Amino acid sequence: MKKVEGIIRPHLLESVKTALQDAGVVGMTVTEVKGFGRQKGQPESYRGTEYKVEFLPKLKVEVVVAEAILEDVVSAFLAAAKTGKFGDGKVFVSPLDDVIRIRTEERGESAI
Amino acid sequence: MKKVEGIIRPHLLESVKTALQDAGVVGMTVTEVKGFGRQKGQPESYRGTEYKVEFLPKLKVEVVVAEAILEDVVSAFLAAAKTGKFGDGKVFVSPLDDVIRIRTEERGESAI
Amino acid sequence: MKKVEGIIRPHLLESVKTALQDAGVVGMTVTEVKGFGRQKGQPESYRGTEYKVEFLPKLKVEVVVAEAILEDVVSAFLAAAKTGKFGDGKVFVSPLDDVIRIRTEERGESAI
Amino acid sequence: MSRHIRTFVSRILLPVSAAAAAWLGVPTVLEAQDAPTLESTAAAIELVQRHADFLWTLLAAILVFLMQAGFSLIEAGMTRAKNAVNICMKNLMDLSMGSLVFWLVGFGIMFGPGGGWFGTSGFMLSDYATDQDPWLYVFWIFQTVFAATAATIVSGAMAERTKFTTYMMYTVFLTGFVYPVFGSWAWGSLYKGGGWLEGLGFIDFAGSTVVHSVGGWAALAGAIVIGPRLGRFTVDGRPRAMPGHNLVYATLGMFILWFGWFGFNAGSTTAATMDIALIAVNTNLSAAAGAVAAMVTAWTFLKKPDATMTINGALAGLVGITAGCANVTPGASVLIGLTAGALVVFSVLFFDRRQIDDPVGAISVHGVCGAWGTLAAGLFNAGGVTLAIIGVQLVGIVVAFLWAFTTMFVFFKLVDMTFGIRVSPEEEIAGLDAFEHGNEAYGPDTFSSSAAGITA
Amino acid sequence: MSRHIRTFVSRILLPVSAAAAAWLGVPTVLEAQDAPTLESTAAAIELVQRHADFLWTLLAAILVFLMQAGFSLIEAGMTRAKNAVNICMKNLMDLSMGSLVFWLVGFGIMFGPGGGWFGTSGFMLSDYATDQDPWLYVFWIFQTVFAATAATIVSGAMAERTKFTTYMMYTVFLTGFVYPVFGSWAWGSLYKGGGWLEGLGFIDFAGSTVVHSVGGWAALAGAIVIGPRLGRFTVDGRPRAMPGHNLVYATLGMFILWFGWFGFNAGSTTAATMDIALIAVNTNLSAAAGAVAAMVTAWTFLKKPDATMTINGALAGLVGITAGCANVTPGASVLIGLTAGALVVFSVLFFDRRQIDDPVGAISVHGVCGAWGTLAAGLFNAGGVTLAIIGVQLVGIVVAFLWAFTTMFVFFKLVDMTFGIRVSPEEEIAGLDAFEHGNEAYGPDTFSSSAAGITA
Amino acid sequence: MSRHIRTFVSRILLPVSAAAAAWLGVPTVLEAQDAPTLESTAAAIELVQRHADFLWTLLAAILVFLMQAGFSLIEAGMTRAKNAVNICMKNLMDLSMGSLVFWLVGFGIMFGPGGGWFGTSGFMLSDYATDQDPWLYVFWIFQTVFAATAATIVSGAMAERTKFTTYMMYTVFLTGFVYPVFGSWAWGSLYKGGGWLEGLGFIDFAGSTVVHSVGGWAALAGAIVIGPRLGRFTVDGRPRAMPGHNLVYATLGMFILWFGWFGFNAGSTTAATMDIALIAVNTNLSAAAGAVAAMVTAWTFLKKPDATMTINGALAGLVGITAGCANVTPGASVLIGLTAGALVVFSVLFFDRRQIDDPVGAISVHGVCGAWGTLAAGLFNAGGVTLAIIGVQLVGIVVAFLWAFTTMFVFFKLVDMTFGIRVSPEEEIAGLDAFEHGNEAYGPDTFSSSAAGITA
Ligand SMILES: Nc1ncnc2c1ncn2[C@@H]1O[C@H](COP(=O)(O)OP(=O)(O)O)[C@@H](O)[C@H]1O
Ligand SMILES: Nc1ncnc2c1ncn2[C@@H]1O[C@H](COP(=O)(O)OP(=O)(O)O)[C@@H](O)[C@H]1O
Ligand SMILES: Nc1ncnc2c1ncn2[C@@H]1O[C@H](COP(=O)(O)OP(=O)(O)O)[C@@H](O)[C@H]1O
Repeated sequence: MKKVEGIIRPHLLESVKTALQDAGVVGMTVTEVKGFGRQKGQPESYRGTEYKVEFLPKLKVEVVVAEAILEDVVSAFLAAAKTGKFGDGKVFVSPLDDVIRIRTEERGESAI
Repeated sequence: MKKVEGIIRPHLLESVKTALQDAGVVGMTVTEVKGFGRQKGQPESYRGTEYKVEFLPKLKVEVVVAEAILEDVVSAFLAAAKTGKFGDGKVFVSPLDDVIRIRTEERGESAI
Repeated sequence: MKKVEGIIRPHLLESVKTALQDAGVVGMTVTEVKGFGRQKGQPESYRGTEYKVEFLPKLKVEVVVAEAILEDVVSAFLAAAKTGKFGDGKVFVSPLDDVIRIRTEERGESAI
Repeated sequence: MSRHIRTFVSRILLPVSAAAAAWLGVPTVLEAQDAPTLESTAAAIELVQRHADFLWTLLAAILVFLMQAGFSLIEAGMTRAKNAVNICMKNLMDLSMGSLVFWLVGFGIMFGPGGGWFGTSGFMLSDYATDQDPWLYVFWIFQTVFAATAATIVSGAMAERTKFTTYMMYTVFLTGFVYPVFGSWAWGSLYKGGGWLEGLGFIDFAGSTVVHSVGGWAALAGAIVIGPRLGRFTVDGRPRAMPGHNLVYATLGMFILWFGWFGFNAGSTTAATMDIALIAVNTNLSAAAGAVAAMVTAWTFLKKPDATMTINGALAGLVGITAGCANVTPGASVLIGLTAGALVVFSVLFFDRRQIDDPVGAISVHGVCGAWGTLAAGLFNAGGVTLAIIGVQLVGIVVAFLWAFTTMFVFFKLVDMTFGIRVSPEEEIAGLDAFEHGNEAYGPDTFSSSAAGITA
Repeated sequence: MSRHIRTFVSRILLPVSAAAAAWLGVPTVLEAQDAPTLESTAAAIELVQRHADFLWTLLAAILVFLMQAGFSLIEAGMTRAKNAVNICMKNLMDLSMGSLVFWLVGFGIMFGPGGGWFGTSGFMLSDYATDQDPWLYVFWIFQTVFAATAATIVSGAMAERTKFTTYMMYTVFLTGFVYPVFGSWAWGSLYKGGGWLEGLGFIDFAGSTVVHSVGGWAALAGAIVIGPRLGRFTVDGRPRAMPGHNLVYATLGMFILWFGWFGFNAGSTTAATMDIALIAVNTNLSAAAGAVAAMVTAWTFLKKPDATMTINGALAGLVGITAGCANVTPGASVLIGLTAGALVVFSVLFFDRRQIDDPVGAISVHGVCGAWGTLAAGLFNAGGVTLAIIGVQLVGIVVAFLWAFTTMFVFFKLVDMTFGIRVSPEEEIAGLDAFEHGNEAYGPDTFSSSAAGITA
Repeated sequence: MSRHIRTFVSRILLPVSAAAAAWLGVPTVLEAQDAPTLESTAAAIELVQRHADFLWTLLAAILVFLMQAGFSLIEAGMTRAKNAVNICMKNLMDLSMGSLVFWLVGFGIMFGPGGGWFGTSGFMLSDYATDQDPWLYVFWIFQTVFAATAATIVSGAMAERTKFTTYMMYTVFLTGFVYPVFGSWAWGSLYKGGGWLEGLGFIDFAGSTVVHSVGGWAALAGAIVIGPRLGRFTVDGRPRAMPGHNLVYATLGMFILWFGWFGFNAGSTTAATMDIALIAVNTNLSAAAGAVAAMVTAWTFLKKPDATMTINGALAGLVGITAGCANVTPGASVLIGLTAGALVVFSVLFFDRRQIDDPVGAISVHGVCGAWGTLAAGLFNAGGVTLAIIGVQLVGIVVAFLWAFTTMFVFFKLVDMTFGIRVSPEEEIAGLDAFEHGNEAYGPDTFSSSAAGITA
């Protein structure tokens, strides 16, 4: 089992969700985050003082998946979240020891 | 050391917190997240257009624990967050290399 | 590659950001979280009912880094986020299998 | 409108008010054709004064009207976000349903002639057909916004757990029966009715009892019958804080209520006289004193100058001076306000301790301070105070409690046993907005931008 | 001001109004020096009535003024947070630019004498120099806030996607030309103009057509030309919900509009007469009925009592009674309101189905219900209804549509082809606040505290 | 109230105002019993005019009253969420404490007879006992809301860092001493006082200097003494943006202020005369011009049409026309507003550069534009301008600065050295709401639903 975290542009959530479902994902957890990176924000100004918003709104989509579909999930992110411009985001894959479904107390893959 | 992440129903935070404390946890970090899964939201309608809210409010409770109490912590989640209905959430257990307490610069288990 | 998560005091984000950049970090993801721990909140009262806010506002700063600069990054957190008072927060280091940059589909260290 | 229409309007619908064309420069309040006589001049003067009376009474009604917005804001602000739409809808319906019901039956019961217990005619503004006196219209609108105010008081006390349908039944019952019946006892003679209470010389100039206590005691009945919000009290009965979601709304609501209250009190002269000056001064001083007293009381006994208590204090001062605003001195108004401000804080704590859950403090502000204000109108009577006066005031206070609390308690119990009065725990936890209205007060912006996360 | 200044003011600038010093106790409306005669007394009475007329007209204008705040709140509340600043700025500019443009040209076109098609003099309040009649001033301010109201209707319908510069061109064009020209046809004779439509006996007391339909049809033209918001409709054309970000704002906005509407309708007498009573009663009953009817309709056909539909219903009732508020009975007002409330719900669904994206329902509330109200003013005419009356009303309704829709459609098309009317998709997704104004409505509090995350 | 009570009220407390019963249909302004004579008729006319004067003055006061809500919203909106409760409480206390203090001492100092420097009697409305003239009451309430306005200006400039206790000392000092003393110099003769400044013929009809500059210069003193907010300027002194947390509040606040300003300016006639028309027109045109000018200036020099600057511009236009609203032409008003709108933008940038931190721009809007408006009242004087007039205006401007800035600077310094004026850095970072009031403006909804995360 792996945990896949994708940092994406907020307005692409809908298409990412669909792509992930097509890749066999049934559940996911989404968090509103602020991203800092190469992409630079629209320079804003408040009462004459200019400032750059360096922390831009992003969404973090977390999915726990079985090894089997890992690659499909990664490709789903690439397919649905890519615009080719700075700020598309990243996908992080990390190891996971165990998963438990609270409702049924199932453990492991069957709990995903 | 392990990191345990529990996705729970927001209104159960209080009981989960107590259960975790009983299991020996002293610190935790909570994030407001939106969950997508088997549980389906209350169908809403705005000016005549129906829609289902697919992303439901959940809380992610992160706890870093020593192997020793891992199982107690997992059971604490199961005991306090379970209603038996769709949407109770999941518990994820993942490996952790190191922990540092910023205030004291302690590292490892003693920093938890 | 490692994932470093630092839980810090919200108002120190600016200095932590700078310290991380000096350590060679180009990107990071920040989440508003609520922290529970040794630090106790200012007791509040609403219409005569006292209560302690136990979940205090914190920021979680996530950085994925190459092993090479791991230690510098950890020290950056310690240097910039430390006040010495309860509530300074923690740094968690965890393993990471892979990173993909969505925009370019690069994988591994080059994608960080 | 064209000149054509205007005169047309006057001719067809309204008693000749040639003045309507004053700005056209033609003489108007006097019949132009023939030379003015002393009599015609005298009549013209009365007419102009009458116009001023209409102006003031209507403007006062408009000010009171806005109090609905004030109540919506204060109630929404002192409760949780997940129920904000429901609160707003309840206030809107108090006004809308209330206006229709008061037009259909309420006004007739309150101000129609009747057997002394309540009026039995004058429904649907029918008196206009017989009298042709437009005064009925301006008086009706002034009284209608008062009725809506009484109704809306309950909304806050029963917030965050009451079924929307049940709430609307309540609104109809209060504005159509409970409020007008009591009103006929105290104010009936303001139009064609006449009640036993005013007959005794009961002093309640603008409604500390008639409007506020009646609403407050109805709120008490409701809060008791429906019980506290989930989690409001610990198992062992200690109150738990349940902070409102927007104190800026609450503050704005309070300012709007204070603003409208000038119309509420000074407008109750329903005449453009010099009396309005003293009334406005008293209203302002009492409100100011109430806010300061509540803040100091909270600071002293609850450690901090709590904003919600201070806001309640300003309203307590306003409710407190409502009965006596025209017959006490400014100095007395300050004392009345100070007392009300302190009183409201202890009252809120008292009901908390009795585990009666009133999210906005409506029972304390309107019920308790309404009673205090009615008593104070006697105690500080500038004309001097006698045991008789105090006695009558007490009778009014007690009767208001018995009438409003009992009828509403029975009503709520019956509704509870039949339709059910409270939403399901599941709904209460998720919030009434989603279940009752299918709305959310605050759109999940990220999740709605380009309608992501939503499937039609 | 010191006595010195006041009399100075009166002497220099204004027709002697000695009454200005009334409160000093000296006789004022009558020349003190010589004994009163019947004639001087009569004149004095007229003067006092005239003062009352000024008072009422100005106060009504002030009430209408606040409707700008109501529109801002309702529009901001029913759209998304990322465009809230832009909505507010558009409303502020409707008022500010509108006031200046209406002063420069609009008023002259609408109320100046002219060849029957529109006025051609009286720009920049120039008539005061000739007439020395301050009535011009009070009439001007009353008409100015009406013009601003017409302009602001469009802002909601084109929300979340219109270029700010383009919007301002529109505002100038509507308040400077489209609105005043039609206004001159229906209301010109209220001052020095005179139009063919009022000549036919067209009944539109306070502007269901002149103000609301004109604004509503302009909104329709705009919504069609600019097209729907990104993601508002699925590829196969089904509407997708795009919830507003704050329904408490929307509710407050609705209450403020209702409040201001009393000035809008009753103030249209522009005279302190008894007529204002009936008008206010009708206004309130129709609004109340509209809210109830819309809620019931939504409940029946859309399963839940949707708050935004109910809010639209109250406004629909207000727009519906605006034309006939002075020539129908209270009972008729209830019917007019009920119909408007039901109508607005179906109208909103209709435009949704036609894929015309109107985030706040402005087209349905102001355009459709404005037409209904104008027809109803004939149908329920207390003076009796004839085919002739209905015919004239229909003429007015149709002409308003043809004039406002056509001129604005052409205008928007031209602007679109030249400057472009719509922001870039990138900007629309990020929100207009950041791109058009460099602001955010809701400061990222964490990220701004001690200015973290910000580099000067 | 019952007829009984009304006449009772009149008899006991107020000069006979039989008109109070006008609506009962009985003749009232004339003594009914005997036939009208020319004299009685004349007296009756004066009485009706007097009623109109009371009406207008009270309604204007009520409009000005609501400005407190406007200030609360604009200040809360342009600062950060963590201090919103504190801002609201400060505004509420300016009004509440201010009303009490102005009743106790302020009014007497400003309008009581005295040695020419300030009044020394007439405290606690004591003059009523002697004169029995209710005019005192209506005049008092009008002046009280003015005093509260002056006080509240400072609240925004010192926002987000001032101790609540200290702030209340300031409020008492300003409304009880600084404001009334200067007021007595310029406006004393409006009642029983009389000042040297008005003696020179100083023109400040509604208070550009008396109210706004005095408040603005007090704000400047406060902002200097307390210093900038943490993080507002970089170590090398460059300003850093600290965006307000809700620009919708700020916009609503601006509209409410504009609304109230009609009462502020036109109400300053304190009489129902035709003068109010021109004053309202000038007020509206100047505000509109101010908004447009500020927007254009920001667009030109700061790249984008910044909403907060535009809002400041509207207020700048209002402050600018306050002094001359009754003695300049509409055309001049537009010029005054345009200038004020441009001026305020540069002024805000200027104080930023001097590292004087004024979160809402109060110093620029009220201080700077108040001075400009006072000068403009002379420059554009419709009665013609002379060096003498300009001279007097300049004297007033300078004296206002010297008096208000000096007294307040000393006061703030003393308080700082004794009690301390600023909260701890820890508190400033966490927000004043939690530390000063134990409240949060926006309840942590998730964490409060079913009171989770909270232990009683
Ligand atoms: N090293 C990193 N650790 C954590 N998050 C990162 C890292 N680098 C980038 N991100 C996240 O990815 C987002 C996009 O990165 P950015 O450099 O702006 O564009 P791109 O990924 O296209 O190069 C950032 O906003 C941030 O949220
Ligand atoms: N594969 C997954 N990866 C990440 N989060 C998940 C996953 N599956 C479920 N979740 C989280 O768990 C929550 C509950 O899951 P759901 O399927 O709705 O009910 P249940 O867990 O009772 O089957 C979801 O809202 C989501 O936040
Ligand atoms: N075991 C833990 N797991 C996850 N987060 C923790 C843990 N312990 C502490 N934290 C986070 O670190 C923050 C600071 O911890 P706290 O105990 O309050 O002070 P300190 O770290 O200085 O001892 C907490 O608010 C919480 O967010």
